[in-house]
Amino acid sequence: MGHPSQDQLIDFYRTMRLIRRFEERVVELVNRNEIPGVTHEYVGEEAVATGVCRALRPDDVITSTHRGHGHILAKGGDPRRMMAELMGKATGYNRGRGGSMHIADLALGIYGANGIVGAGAPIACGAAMAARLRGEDRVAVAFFGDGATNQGVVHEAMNLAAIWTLPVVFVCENNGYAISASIRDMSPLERLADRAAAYRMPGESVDGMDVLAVHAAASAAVARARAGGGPTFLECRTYRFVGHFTAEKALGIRYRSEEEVEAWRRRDPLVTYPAWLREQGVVDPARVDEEVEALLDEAVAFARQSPLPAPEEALDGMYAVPYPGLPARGW
Amino acid sequence: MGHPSQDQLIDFYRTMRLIRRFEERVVELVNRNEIPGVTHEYVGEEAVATGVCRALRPDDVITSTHRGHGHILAKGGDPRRMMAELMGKATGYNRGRGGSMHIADLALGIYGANGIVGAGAPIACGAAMAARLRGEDRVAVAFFGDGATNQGVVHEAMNLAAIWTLPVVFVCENNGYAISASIRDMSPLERLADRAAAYRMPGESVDGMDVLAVHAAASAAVARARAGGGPTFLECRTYRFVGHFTAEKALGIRYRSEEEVEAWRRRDPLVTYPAWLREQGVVDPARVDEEVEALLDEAVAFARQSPLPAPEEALDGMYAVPYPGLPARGW
Amino acid sequence: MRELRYLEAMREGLREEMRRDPSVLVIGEDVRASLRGLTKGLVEEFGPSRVFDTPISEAGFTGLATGAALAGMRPVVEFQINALLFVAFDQLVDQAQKLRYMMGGQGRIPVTYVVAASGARRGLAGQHSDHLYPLMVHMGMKTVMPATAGDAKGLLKAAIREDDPVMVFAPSALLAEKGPVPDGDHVTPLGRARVAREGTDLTIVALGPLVPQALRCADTLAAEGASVEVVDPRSLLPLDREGLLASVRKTGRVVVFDDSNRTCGFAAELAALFADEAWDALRAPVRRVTRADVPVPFSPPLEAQVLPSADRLLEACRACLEGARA
Amino acid sequence: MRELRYLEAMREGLREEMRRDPSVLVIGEDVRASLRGLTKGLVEEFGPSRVFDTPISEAGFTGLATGAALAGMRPVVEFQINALLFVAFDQLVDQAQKLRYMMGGQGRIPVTYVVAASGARRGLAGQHSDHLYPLMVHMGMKTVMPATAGDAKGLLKAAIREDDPVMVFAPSALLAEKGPVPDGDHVTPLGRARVAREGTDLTIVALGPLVPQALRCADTLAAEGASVEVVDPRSLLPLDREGLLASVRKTGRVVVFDDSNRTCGFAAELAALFADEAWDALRAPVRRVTRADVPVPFSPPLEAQVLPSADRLLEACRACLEGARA
Ligand SMILES: Cc1ncc(C[n+]2csc(CCOP(=O)(O)OP(=O)(O)O)c2C)c(N)n1
Ligand SMILES: Cc1ncc(C[n+]2csc(CCOP(=O)(O)OP(=O)(O)O)c2C)c(N)n1
Ligand SMILES: [Mg+2]
Ligand SMILES: [Mg+2]
Repeated sequence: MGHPSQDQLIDFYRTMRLIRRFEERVVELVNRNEIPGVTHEYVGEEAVATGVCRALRPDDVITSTHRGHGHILAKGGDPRRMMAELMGKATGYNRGRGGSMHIADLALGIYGANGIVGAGAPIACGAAMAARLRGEDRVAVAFFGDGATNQGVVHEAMNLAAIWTLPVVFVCENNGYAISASIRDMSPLERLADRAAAYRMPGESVDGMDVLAVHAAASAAVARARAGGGPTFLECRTYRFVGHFTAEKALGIRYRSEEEVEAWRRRDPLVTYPAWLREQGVVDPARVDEEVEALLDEAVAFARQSPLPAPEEALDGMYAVPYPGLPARGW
Repeated sequence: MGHPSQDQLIDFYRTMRLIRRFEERVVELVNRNEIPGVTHEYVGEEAVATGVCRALRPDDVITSTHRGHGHILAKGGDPRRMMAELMGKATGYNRGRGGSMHIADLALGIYGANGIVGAGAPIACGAAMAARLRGEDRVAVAFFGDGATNQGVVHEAMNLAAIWTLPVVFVCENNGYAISASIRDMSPLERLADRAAAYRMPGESVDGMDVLAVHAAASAAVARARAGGGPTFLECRTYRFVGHFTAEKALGIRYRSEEEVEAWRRRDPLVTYPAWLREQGVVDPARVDEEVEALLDEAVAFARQSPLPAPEEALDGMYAVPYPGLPARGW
Repeated sequence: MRELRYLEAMREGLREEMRRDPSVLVIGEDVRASLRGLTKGLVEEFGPSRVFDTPISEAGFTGLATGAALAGMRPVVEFQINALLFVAFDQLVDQAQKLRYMMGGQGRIPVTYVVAASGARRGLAGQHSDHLYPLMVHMGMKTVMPATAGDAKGLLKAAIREDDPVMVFAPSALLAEKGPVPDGDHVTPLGRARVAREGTDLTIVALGPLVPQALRCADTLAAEGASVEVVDPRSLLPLDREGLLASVRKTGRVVVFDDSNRTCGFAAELAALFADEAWDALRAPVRRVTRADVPVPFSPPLEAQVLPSADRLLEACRACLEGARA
Repeated sequence: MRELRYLEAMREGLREEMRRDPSVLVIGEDVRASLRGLTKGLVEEFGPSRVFDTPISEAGFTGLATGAALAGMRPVVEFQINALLFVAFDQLVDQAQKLRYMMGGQGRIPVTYVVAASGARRGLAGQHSDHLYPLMVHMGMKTVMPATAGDAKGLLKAAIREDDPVMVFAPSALLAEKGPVPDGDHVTPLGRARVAREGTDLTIVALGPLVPQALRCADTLAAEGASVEVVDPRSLLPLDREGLLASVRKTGRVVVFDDSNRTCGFAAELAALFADEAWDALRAPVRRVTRADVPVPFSPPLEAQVLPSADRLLEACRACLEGARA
């Protein structure tokens, strides 16, 4: 892919800023009870989704996680329909059926956030296999966390991708914790990318706070996959600046030191990257910020104005081919 | 453990011979319909169970597989009660409820054969954890095949054993195939023991046709586990001389070349080892063979003479604490 | 009509669908060598890019089939035994079955799962004899269990063409049974029960491997002067509620003869259906003859005690016909 | 009597059992920090060799608990949500639950599983709102679902002392509810239903999170002149068949108000039980009010439509009391 162009460099910032501000607005809306349920914010990890998804084509596929907003925005998801989904509106991506943990847009190759840790990995393999069998050169990316590396199905998926040299990139977002559990305690490995050797696939570990590093590593892995070179395991070392989910504060559980959080916050890509852009004289981030706010204002307005789905529709959409009496109602 | 004593060397042979002849009789009895259901014979792999279980103490624990007769005999299982179980008799280890795939003797630390590939691995970890918590220095061995290395729960078990430095030895019996599937096609690894590195545990690969090599490697792994040094992955390269199960012939499926089978048969431990013993002038194998036949004659006679369980008992034994109407009967 | 064995008919149906639609793939353990016989000859005819032997990674290849289906393929996944559904359970009921609804109706997931040797067969014991269709229907997965060679072909073809996940249970006990199979493109639509024998005094609803026994029981009762109707639902979800209710409303008496565990089993659902919607017509309590709620034991006399038996069915039917308690 | 919140009462019961028996361990995700609150303070009191945070390896640590139990420990395994049962399904129903029977009655497997935030809670959507007790009882696993603070403590303590695997469902909807909890060693035996309210005209069998709604419904109907009995089975397996049958035989009318999916759900089992064994006493069809068979949707109006509702219960009860069809 070579070096990112000026436009790409700006686009990286726009995307990261969009994710950050989207999440900050989500937190407000959750606290105002405009968004029900549970949301897992991506704050701090923006460089990962951005660097990876910007290495993809629109027709490439991703499978996401419970912490999916960043992946979906970076893959081109529409903030309006995302916000509407989070508010449970009929205009949302999932017509209100899914909420934060299930947002999907098959047309954009977004095969869904997923509420089950690790579950997206084999699904990504299947999308990659289909592409191969149909003679298309599409690639699939499976996003998952450090905690997910201990879920059996993720291993099974990596082995399947390896033996069939499927065009998959396994992106491990190592933010150091699975809720309260430190990966230091949950894996004997210093470097999670070393898991790759068990499947004879390349295992890289990059600084997940550096969008350029992530983009370069992801571009190489995607190119290899597209060229028929098979899967890669890409560990991105990152951190979440916030709780596991919005409600965590209320629980008052503690598992990270202030110092640790502070140390990582000093590497905030939303501070370091725009500073670098300014140095390079590439762009005045302020202008981008305005665009982003406008986009998000519109998204929130759109979501608020949208209607809730009609209760009578609650049983629609389960089956592509419905039958009388199916799905069974509860009375 | 140092070098095996004369008695041990003889005992190795007796055990391997017992397994081989036990299995040969099982095949006859299956073909005569005296044994119902499905049995998976251990013919060709005797050196593995023998070398490993002879490195264990009576109070150590093993979890076995669908191909369990060899493990159970080597761990001290009573051929009479095994044969009775295989015939579905009331005097069998499981009172006729289990059959070949479920034989267990908790008193001997045999936590059961298992019909589900890989399922025994975490159970072995639990036994090891209990020993540790109770301040006992017992060790647990999880037997599983090459095919099982692709089952997610086996990875989860290895990781648990690694992070908690549990006294477990993961013995992978690599006989090259999972039914018809060659491990060459099902894993990208040349050496399955390389999976161990993903859990930062030692991974050894030994000649599974050489009982002395297996015993030496197993003894080292067991000693390390007992001393608090944590788990080991021990690959034993072996081969099954027969079909996946007794009925395979009837299916007429083919997946191995005659040459390959012949090449391995030439390394038959029941030929090479007694020859070596003779050279060393340790023992006249013929005498051992007679003892073994006598033991098996008695086992078969015992099983044949034993009564079938009474149908009325069919619902007993499911719960340690029964309740009226539980388990529900079918009418 | 020509006669085929159940398994042959099913294999013919699979081959026809693979010829008809290049997006149909076969994925599973030992499907090239064809341990179970369902896929025999397929790799020879269609090649290795249509027939995939998998590692022992059921959750993995089940999820892979879901992803491939979302991306336009039509996988047929073979499971060698029911227990494999346990290992792949999340990917089956929590992913493949739920995704479309959770995505708000986006996409299609046309995956067919076949348990190619389902239920008990002499001596397979506790982990190789389960019959798990109640778990699948409880989670909303379309599920069929053909009882004849004709339906084995017809329902498998319908399942493969269905644009949703469908689980097909092929009972071991029936695989070698011969039966008439129509020539040509024989497709049996989902959601229609089959009246295996007509009668007026009592309805036996019999599932899969139990249908032959139910028919023999009906003969015995006929000799005793009772006219017994035997209905084979064959499509468990969607279920032909109207067809089943019509039979029970006609006879006023019903015994459900089911091969799943008793508690919250398929017989429970049918009994609940009849006790509500056929209430006015019922003239006797709704009886269930099912498995006992224990793993299937190995030893033949124990196994016979635990599995649903023709004798118990006969007892239940007689009691029901007397309108008395057994 | 002192009042405690449901979750507090449960935590107290767990702490008492850990003090009483050093072989009781806690295993699960985030149990030291106690995401769910059930295990709060335990690692501080009992130390790290009694309370184990696990990796995200549900099948693995479920199997580990089985092995530890066979070797003499008494693990309490916490699952954060129902969906984790899917991931660990083989180790739960095909291993822990089956092993003792398959081994011919050898050994004991005293493991308690607690789903510490079970069922739906506003907006948790399709994979975090399931209520899977029908799957567990179908596979023969002992299962309880306390509906009150007192039973939350009493049934958890009984489950921990039981020498078999027991699954405990603690409904999210009830965790903050206050209720009386007897002092001292309060143990509620398995297999006994609780009559939450006495009545003579109609029985509502209400499950777990639905009990409070059922009681309100009974009030409403009382105002309309009907005397409604509300029974909370609380122990689903073993089930207090006699207790439930006694109520239904007394009232002759029954509505089952269940929080699981409809098809082959728990309500189906109860309806089948009544339609057979309370047949002579029944004066109206057995009605079920349950979840619809779809994943729980996210959006509040959709969610409300899919979950069992008090309005539907009221309708069903009125129809039942008229003896007419709804
Ligand atoms: C299979 C499974 N186990 C447990 C959970 C509960 N849970 C949700 S998120 C989470 C932590 C995931 O950690 P990680 O994979 O590192 O992702 P992160 O939250 O750090 O982005 C857990 C345990 C779940 N949803 N699915
Ligand atoms: C989880 C699971 N998947 C599939 C099967 C069916 N099956 C039984 S044995 C076997 C092959 C096992 O191969 P391996 O682990 O190498 O052991 P081996 O038979 O070679 O000793 C398979 C696929 C099963 N019993 N359990
Ligand atoms: Mg993490
Ligand atoms: Mg093998």
